[in-house]
Amino acid sequence: MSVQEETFLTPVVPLDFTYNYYIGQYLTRYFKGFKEKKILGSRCPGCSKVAVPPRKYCGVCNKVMEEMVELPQEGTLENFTVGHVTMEKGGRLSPAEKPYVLGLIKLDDKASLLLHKVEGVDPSQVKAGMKVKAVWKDQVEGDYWDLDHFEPA
Amino acid sequence: MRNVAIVGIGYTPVFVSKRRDVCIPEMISEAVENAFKNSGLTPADIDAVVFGNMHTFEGLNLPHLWSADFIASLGKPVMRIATGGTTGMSAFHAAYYHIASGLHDVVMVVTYEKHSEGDAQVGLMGIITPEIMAMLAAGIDVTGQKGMGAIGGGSAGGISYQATSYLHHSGAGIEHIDAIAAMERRNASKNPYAHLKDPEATAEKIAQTPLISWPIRFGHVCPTTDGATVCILASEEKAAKIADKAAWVWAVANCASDATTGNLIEGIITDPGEQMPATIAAKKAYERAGIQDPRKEIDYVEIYNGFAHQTLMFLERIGMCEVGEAHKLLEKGELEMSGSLPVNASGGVVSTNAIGTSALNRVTECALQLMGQAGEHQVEKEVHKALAHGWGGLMQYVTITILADKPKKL
Amino acid sequence: MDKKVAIVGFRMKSAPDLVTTRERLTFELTRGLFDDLGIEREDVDTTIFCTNDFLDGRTISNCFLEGPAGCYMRDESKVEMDALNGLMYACMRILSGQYRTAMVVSLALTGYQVSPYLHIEYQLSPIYDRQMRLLNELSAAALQARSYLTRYGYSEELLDAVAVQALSNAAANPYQARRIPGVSKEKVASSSPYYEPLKELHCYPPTDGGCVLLLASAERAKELTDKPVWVLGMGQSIETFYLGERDLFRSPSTVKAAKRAYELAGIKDPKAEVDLAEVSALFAHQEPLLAEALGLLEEGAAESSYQSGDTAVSGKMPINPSGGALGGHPVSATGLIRAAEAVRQLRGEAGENQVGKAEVAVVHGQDGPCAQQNAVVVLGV
Amino acid sequence: MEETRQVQGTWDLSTFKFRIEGEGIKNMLKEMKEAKLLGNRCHKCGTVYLPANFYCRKCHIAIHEPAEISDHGEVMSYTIGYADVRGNPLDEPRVSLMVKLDGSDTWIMGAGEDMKPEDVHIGMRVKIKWADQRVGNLQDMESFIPE
Repeated sequence: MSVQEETFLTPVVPLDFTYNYYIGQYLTRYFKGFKEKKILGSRCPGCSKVAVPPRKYCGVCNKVMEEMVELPQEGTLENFTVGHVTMEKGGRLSPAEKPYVLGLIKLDDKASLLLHKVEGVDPSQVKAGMKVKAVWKDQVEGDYWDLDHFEPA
Repeated sequence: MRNVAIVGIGYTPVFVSKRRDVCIPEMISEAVENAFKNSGLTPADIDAVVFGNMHTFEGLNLPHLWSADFIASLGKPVMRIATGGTTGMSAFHAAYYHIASGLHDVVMVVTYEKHSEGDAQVGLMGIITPEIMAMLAAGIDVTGQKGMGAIGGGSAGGISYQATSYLHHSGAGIEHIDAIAAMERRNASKNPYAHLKDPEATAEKIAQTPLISWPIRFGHVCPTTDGATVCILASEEKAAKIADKAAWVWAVANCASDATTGNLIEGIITDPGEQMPATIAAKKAYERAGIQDPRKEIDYVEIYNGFAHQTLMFLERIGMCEVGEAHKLLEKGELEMSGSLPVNASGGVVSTNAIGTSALNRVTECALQLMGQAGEHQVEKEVHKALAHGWGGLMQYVTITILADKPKKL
Repeated sequence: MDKKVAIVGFRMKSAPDLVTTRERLTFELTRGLFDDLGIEREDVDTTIFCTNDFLDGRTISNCFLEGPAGCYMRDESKVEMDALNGLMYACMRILSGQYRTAMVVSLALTGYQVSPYLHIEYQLSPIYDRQMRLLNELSAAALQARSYLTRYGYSEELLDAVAVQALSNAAANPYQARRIPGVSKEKVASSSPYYEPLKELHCYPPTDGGCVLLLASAERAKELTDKPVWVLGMGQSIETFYLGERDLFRSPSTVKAAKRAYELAGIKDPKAEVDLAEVSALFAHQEPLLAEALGLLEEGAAESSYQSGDTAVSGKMPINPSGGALGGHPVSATGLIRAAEAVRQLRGEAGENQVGKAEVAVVHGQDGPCAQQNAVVVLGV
Repeated sequence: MEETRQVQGTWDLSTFKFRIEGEGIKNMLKEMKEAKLLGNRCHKCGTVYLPANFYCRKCHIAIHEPAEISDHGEVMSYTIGYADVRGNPLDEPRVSLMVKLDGSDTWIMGAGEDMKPEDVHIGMRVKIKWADQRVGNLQDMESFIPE
């Protein structure tokens, strides 16, 4: 069934569908914490694990994580990757202007790891186990990027 | 073959146009919590989960992954089913086969839609957008201003052609569509999980809503709803242990027509009024359930009716009455909760449409009627056998489920 | 499952860019399958589609494929996941006694038409990950790769070794999309860096392709083929969505899925009883990681297993003799292609890539970021 | 519970490169310059497709036999539009027809002209009104008019 390219129609679809997501009760609490430069998590009444950012359910215990706890601003870099590419929306890859570090950060032994940018360190010098601390924007507004990045403590 | 029963049902506390207070998994978890309350089961009792919704409506790919922690599914098999409007019932059928195959004993079906976060119109258009764009390039005018552009001539789209065809072949009039829409809105007012409710609805009131595209009026069209439904199924042995009351699956069946195969012009819709898949699927379901005369043997029907005329049309297509008879039954009051062939006591899809749940709600509503748990919208007659109908795909796919108040003799 | 359901035939096709449409590919594969078996569309009792709406750029993306798949006015459904789950659903339908034959149809045109990474992008949380834009399929996989290497003290060369083995196998397999002749460690190691430690040739390539496969009850299988391949067991499981709560170096959901599949298949010691594995490893590190979770490799011994050739076509536990997903990943169809590749092995039809003894094979399929959800099927003759 | 904020996402179909079947429609458009309709016929069951299809959905075989189709046909269904696609009312009602052309087993849709909404009915005979200047595009078929 091999056929020529000309056989096909190749329509351009100039449509980008828009979605508007409600962030729900728990992420709302997280951002309220940001307004006071606090990192909040929700604690499971079953296994006492703390989810950061907070969410309603602990899937392991099937329990509602009603209790909010404040986490320290300093933690350990548990795992990291150095990005040499960036992925645009829609999954297009392009080379990064310069290498950058993404890290999974442990703020507390009971807390889930938080994925964030790690700056202020040469990517080739990054090591797992490094101590890192939160760096906030000067003006916090209760928004995603108030917690701007982590840097070596 | 094993017998399978419905042993638990959970809805979100409300079905409304916008749940601004919760994110998607938070909303779904409410229905899961209610299903556990309703059934007395715990997450540990669940062997497997089947999950369904229309994912382009919310722009989420395989949303069961994000929801996994909220639906008591960790460590369990989770299967995602998606067949369009029928998704809820297709998911139910998958859960049925999980158990009928002998591989699992207790399976939970989770369905939802949060229409307020997306756009159902564009989501639906997403089915055929590339074809429409190709047609534009070929000179079609999709606004229907002139030439070969009349894709339904308005926002009701191909549905209008279906309704016209139905009226022509049945001898019914637009007043009957008004009347069935009014009946369902009245029924919805007695169902706490319905969205559009109007205890005072009349055919005359519906007839005052503007025409979109003859014979479809605004009053004939389903709303877009936020909500989630969960249904727990169990094998016969397990059901005996965990449920005082259960609704038993006697048959499941489906049939697909063809949306298009490169036939761009005709491909926009298929078989507008004929809906042969409904007839074929129903026939198969009757055979599997051992039903000789559905009109005598089936006491209650839930029809998937995104548009009001479909209640009447599909009753005829699935052989619950003769062609041309449905509107006469409606006139005589037989389709009401007090009638001899009560239909959509829940208010139907035309009153509540969180799409992923819509076809499952047809099943759960039949189950509530069979178990006598439908509360204010419980029908007057005794219900021993009930039929749930689902419709979707690109207007070309039908699912049927037959339930009874007793297990089937195997 | 005691030889109740058999795979009786398959067709598959992959390439970096197939000049075709979804409809044409579906028709070509299903017509070919029917011709192989001497059957017509009426002989297929039910069809399960596995396509993805986001990759297809359509809502309800299978509803244009019913005609080309031969199920016009017939029975069908759709599992919107990796198609190994579709195979499991097809088995359930046959095991219920309702159907004698069931076809699974899966395809994706992700090479030319759309980026395959879109698949994972739309799986991420729209209220957090998609707003932050730190996580994507490749950065997630890189974190998993690092976690795995660190945990067991493996060097990054393990990734090169896995990739070279997979890509060499793929080069000899006419069904694969990425066939690099004479692929070497140097070539892999010098490919473009994506997210450390992953480089281009450690990752699957964007691929167009599809697979169809027909299952039949034991009775019907005997009429359709002399070489039935039996579905002996299957299992599936999911773990938490949140990467920050997962031990990325292991795959507990694969362990659970495999346990269930082995129980059903009556396999007590997979290392001794399984002859080969076809694993949907989308990135080099996932192949040993998943093979460990499947109980086929000793935990922590991956580096020596790959160096000693144990996992090669001629080794004692061949992993992905087909070349696996590093040779081609038409998203959704990949797990089903793994099953079809296992069938080729079990029938002794795998040509250059044929392993010595092939009586029991393990097939794996995955969904979700860092293989959040895993399906395992055991096949045998 | 309290209302929560919204964040956006999109599904960008504009980034997709779609390939869809086009042989049948391309051939049909070419012939339309001559005011002719070209489809194809299944050599096994005789089903006629317009535009031509590359396979027969009933027989599940590849098909190639061309079939010329009449520009006269019968109304299978119709609708009268009162609102545009966004739901805004139209200045005057608009007739849209679904027509099965003689000799074809599929149907096409188009605007109905020279007919009052109240006169339109299923089974009504119509024909295509061709444009005077035809360019090989769907606008060559201007509308359906009574036979």
